[in-house]
Amino acid sequence: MKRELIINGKTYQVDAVNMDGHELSFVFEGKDYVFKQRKNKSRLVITNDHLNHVVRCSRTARNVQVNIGPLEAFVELPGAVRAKKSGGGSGSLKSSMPGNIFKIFVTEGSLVKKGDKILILEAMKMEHTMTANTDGRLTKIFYKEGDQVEGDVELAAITPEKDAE
Amino acid sequence: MKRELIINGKTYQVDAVNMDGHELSFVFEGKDYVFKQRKNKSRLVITNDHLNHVVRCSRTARNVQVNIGPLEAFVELPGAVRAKKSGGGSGSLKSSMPGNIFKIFVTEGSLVKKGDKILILEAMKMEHTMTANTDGRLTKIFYKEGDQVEGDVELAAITPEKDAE
Amino acid sequence: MIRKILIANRGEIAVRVINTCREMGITSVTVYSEDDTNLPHAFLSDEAYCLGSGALADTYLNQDKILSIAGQCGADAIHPGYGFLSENPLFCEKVTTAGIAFIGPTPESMLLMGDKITSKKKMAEAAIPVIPGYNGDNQDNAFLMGQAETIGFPVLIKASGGGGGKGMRVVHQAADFPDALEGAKREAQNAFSNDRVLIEKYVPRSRHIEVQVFGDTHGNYLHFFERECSIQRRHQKIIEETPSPALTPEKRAAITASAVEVARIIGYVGAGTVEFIYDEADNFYFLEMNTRLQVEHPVTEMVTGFDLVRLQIEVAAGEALPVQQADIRQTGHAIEARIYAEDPDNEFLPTTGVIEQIGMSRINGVRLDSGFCDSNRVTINYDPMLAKLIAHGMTRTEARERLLLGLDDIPFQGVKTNRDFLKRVLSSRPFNEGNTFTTFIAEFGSVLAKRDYSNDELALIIAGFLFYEKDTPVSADETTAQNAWDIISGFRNV
Amino acid sequence: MIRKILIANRGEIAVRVINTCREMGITSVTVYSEDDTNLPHAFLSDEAYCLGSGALADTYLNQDKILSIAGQCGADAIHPGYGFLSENPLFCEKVTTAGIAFIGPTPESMLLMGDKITSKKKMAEAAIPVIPGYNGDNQDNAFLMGQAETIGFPVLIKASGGGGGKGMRVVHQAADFPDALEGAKREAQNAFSNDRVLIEKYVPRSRHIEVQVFGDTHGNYLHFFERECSIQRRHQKIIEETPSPALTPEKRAAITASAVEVARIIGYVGAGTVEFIYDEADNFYFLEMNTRLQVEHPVTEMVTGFDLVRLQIEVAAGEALPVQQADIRQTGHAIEARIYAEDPDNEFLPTTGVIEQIGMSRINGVRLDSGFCDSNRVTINYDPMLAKLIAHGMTRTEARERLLLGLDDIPFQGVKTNRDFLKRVLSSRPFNEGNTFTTFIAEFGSVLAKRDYSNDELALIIAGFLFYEKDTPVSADETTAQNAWDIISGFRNV
Repeated sequence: MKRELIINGKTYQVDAVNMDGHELSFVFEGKDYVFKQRKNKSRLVITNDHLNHVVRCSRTARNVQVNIGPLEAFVELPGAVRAKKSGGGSGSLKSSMPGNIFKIFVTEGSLVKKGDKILILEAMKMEHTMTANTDGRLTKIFYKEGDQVEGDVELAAITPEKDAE
Repeated sequence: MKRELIINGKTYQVDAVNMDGHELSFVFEGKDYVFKQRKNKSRLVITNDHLNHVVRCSRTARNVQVNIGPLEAFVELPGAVRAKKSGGGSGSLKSSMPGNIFKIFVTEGSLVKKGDKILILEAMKMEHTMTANTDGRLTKIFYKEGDQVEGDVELAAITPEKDAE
Repeated sequence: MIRKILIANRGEIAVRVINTCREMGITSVTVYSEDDTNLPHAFLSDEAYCLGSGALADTYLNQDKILSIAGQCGADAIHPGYGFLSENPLFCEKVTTAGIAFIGPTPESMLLMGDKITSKKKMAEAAIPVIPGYNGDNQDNAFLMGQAETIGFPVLIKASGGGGGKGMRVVHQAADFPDALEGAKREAQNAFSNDRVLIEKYVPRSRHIEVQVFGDTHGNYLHFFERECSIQRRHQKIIEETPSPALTPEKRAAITASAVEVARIIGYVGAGTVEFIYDEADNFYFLEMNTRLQVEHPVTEMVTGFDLVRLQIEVAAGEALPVQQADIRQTGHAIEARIYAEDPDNEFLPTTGVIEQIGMSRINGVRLDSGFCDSNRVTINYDPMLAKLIAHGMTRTEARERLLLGLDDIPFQGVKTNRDFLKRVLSSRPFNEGNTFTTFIAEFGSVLAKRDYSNDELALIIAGFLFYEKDTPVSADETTAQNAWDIISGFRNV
Repeated sequence: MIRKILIANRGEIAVRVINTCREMGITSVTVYSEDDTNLPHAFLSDEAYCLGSGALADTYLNQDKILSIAGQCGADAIHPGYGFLSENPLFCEKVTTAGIAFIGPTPESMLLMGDKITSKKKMAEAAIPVIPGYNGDNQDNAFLMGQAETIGFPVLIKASGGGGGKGMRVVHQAADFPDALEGAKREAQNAFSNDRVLIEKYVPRSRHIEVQVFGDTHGNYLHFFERECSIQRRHQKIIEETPSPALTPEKRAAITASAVEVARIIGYVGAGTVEFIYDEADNFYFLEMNTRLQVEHPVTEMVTGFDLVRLQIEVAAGEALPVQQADIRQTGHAIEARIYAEDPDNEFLPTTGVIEQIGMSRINGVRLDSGFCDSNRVTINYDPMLAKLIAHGMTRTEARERLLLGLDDIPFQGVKTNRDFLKRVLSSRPFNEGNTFTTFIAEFGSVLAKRDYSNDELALIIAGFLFYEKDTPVSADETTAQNAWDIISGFRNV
């Protein structure tokens, strides 16, 4: 079986994935790997040859966070990947962090230049100014002042225009 | 509702037990008690008035172990109580600990005196000699040398006899 | 004698105070907002009262509500922690007027040190070296611009009323001054309800070195040595240590003597921290005094062996400090790393989520001061600091290595944190060499970049994920992702 | 240079060595019996090998199997922990013959100190005070009885070949001697494959005081001060501390000097412990030397700041001890409590079961060295010690209070332990007053009795149980009890 996994934002191909009871084998970047599982209640230990690796995994909304000793990785969930791909285009303005919309400087329909202040997000008593990432027309603002938003959601749409000057 | 609970080996009556959502009330030794529950996942916090008590409970084969701050109690399970009551009589010899039957000194049918060595139990490289708890006839030995036993199980039966001298 | 303490704070510092109360046999009382019902400070105390929900002004900053709870529960002292009401002289006065001991300095000390103007003036008079700057009443924008030009760029704009990097801006040239001033004032207003700012000379390559001092009501003034807190992002400390790798025994003697002198001049009572700017030529300048316990106090505790919260409580009870200066020694080295819910790869902006698994370290000499436990939610309503991990060792190298391993043991799964970034700082060569200036992160950005994993490391991660997935099917199409989110959100109101 | 260490042990001491390897960047290799597959030492190491199942002789005492694993994995050193093969000179020789470093003393030191006969002779020659006794080859029962009468009752019968209270009997009168001798010999044979015993004068009210010493291959001999281990049940230590409350500075200087002299006389290499009997008249007598790390070594680590396992590894690598005697200081006080799976209300006999919840302490200065983690099974096949909790404080009182609170935090639910008994000892007045003799438990039995709970306390327990029962229906009629037991037993083979 082939698998495609997005780990820390990069896409990797895993080939010949085979799970046989407590044994897993696969091919990655041309090399064969075999791992065994030793599980007791919620604790997961995997071994290759005699090497021990204690694996801790937790699921968040979009990822599975995997920690193995000093290694930390966020493996994206297949569905989340699709959702992201279908998300806003190049002119969309996404929230830099979860927070409150503290102030909006521009109105829908106005022309903006790259670097213009669009709005201020506020979280944990800290402000963050969001600026236009392209020249164009601000076609839509999805929130109003005082709204609370999650991180990485589309706040406004900017349509690049030829005459945007 | 009335409840009878055996806590650390003693029996207690609890009256007017009423569980209403997150609120519990009962009468114990003539005094009214009201407790509220604050539960998050596996953590159980109970409060009376504004006093916090973090409760930890684990079930073992015969008890629920309850720890609340410095308090520790073993609350017997109703079934276990009955089982115990129906167990061997006064002349029965129960294992003092889990272990192996290392040596048996007497044979079935022989007469024994209180204090006579019956057998040696061995656990964790340590010996414990079990002696007769009454004068009488050793009517039954339930195990043989080399057997492994749990703690507090009947090992042998001694029937008190008038002529046991 | 203090028998019952109300802790007017939340998170790790509230838990910290609970622990010492527990050791001293003092009843601890905590307060918590409805959002915080499942946080440890709400249930680890002996007694807890809900402050309801709403803005900070309605909960942790609601002086009347807190005072009324103190009266209701019969507390004989209030510990304010740090932040919140800890440096508020009005609150302090209200507390003492109500016949309750305030575990902290007098309102006079707070007033003096809280406004940076008079404090610097007073220190300069007493021949304590101070940094050049303008600390005046005139808050006119144009006037402040003029002052900046007189001092000479680069300058630092700082909120008079607070700390923690809020309302603070470095300005390198006159053209950037007006915008920076406006932003600083607005942040200051939001954070401290006071938009007053001061301007001072910015020393670009300097160290932040501070001295822990203590005074009592019997005229004793002691220091518990220094802490170096130069590793900062957005003017907020993220790694602190003691001893400072920069100080010679002579400089240590000089800077600690200055700090004790500051405490003595103002008749300081309780725990305080005198902060200095330490430049490349080994000059130090008085910066400010924090009239409360600091976030980074554990490194001092681990190196001196004293419980600073216990000393605070004893001093507030009117006892004399139970120790002489000569009995306070530095043994070994301690380093603290602050775990923030933030994304170092996204300008250190805050993150949120549910903490699924904190983890726990098995390394000796490692201490975790956490305000959260498993399945707690991190929201945008409070400070993004989740916990502090502190490691002690016989040498700086040992402390550093223990801290690095300790950080591996506490992944704080579920919320993006700065943990990996902290590891990169701690394992970098400049940190190892003690080349620690407040510009550290900007200066050594390239050294601090995340490295790519090798193929064998990636294979291990892939294997871990696939085994996990086998027992816990994961996918995030619209429906299940929504469900997962609902489940997580559900914890909030349980 | 040592890069890879095989740890030939199990449980908490194996985990202890893993931790230091981790800090030193050394690869750790562990071995485990099939029964122990889920114990921490089997998975916290970098590399692990299964020893199969069966008797100890087939697993942890199987010298050939362990040596073959060491060869297979390329270990350059073996750490034997304590017990098992740690004091076996033959094993030590096999290891060094195979070109692998043995982390411990030379076989000659082991031989000398392992048999109590020659060791006492040698010490007496060197003017080290020794306890009167018979240590000869003649093991004839009647002859030994004669020796006991010559020494004068009470006497102590002890196994020559080992420790841990196995094969040990106190005999108060001649009539009890034959039975006691027979039992001691049989236990000795089972535990150490050697039924040889020695007889010595029993000092009824004495303290057990021992000194941690270290030698290296460069002729340096150091001590790391004393430990007092007087609180014992069945001749096995359960509470240990340092400094000893009994020693004056002069006595401390004398006893540590004697211990260093013992190490010097025999050219000792590595970590060793010289044990003394300390009587009511402040005389001390050499008892024996343990040529390995002790169970109670953490109290020394907490008070001196040194990692003794690190020093062992450095010495085994041929390095000189990195410290001078004057740099080793006692800072504060540390107390250790050993958690045993045993029932203090049933003659301290062992118990078994599945550990459901260990818990974890939030108290500063508290360290848990555990060989078990949640859901591990405790069986009758191994030593009943589950873990050690160690607390450090600036004073003995602070350490004691921290240890008491720490014990509350780790209920080790699921298996009956001696935890509550340890708390009763630590909170008793005689312990508080340092009135600590090896007869402590017998002498103060009435003080150590379990107190009854008040009605309010019982009500709290009842409430806790009823809330738990609501979400987790419990009952133990024949069927469900059997099921519950099956479920628990099932873990064993997972």
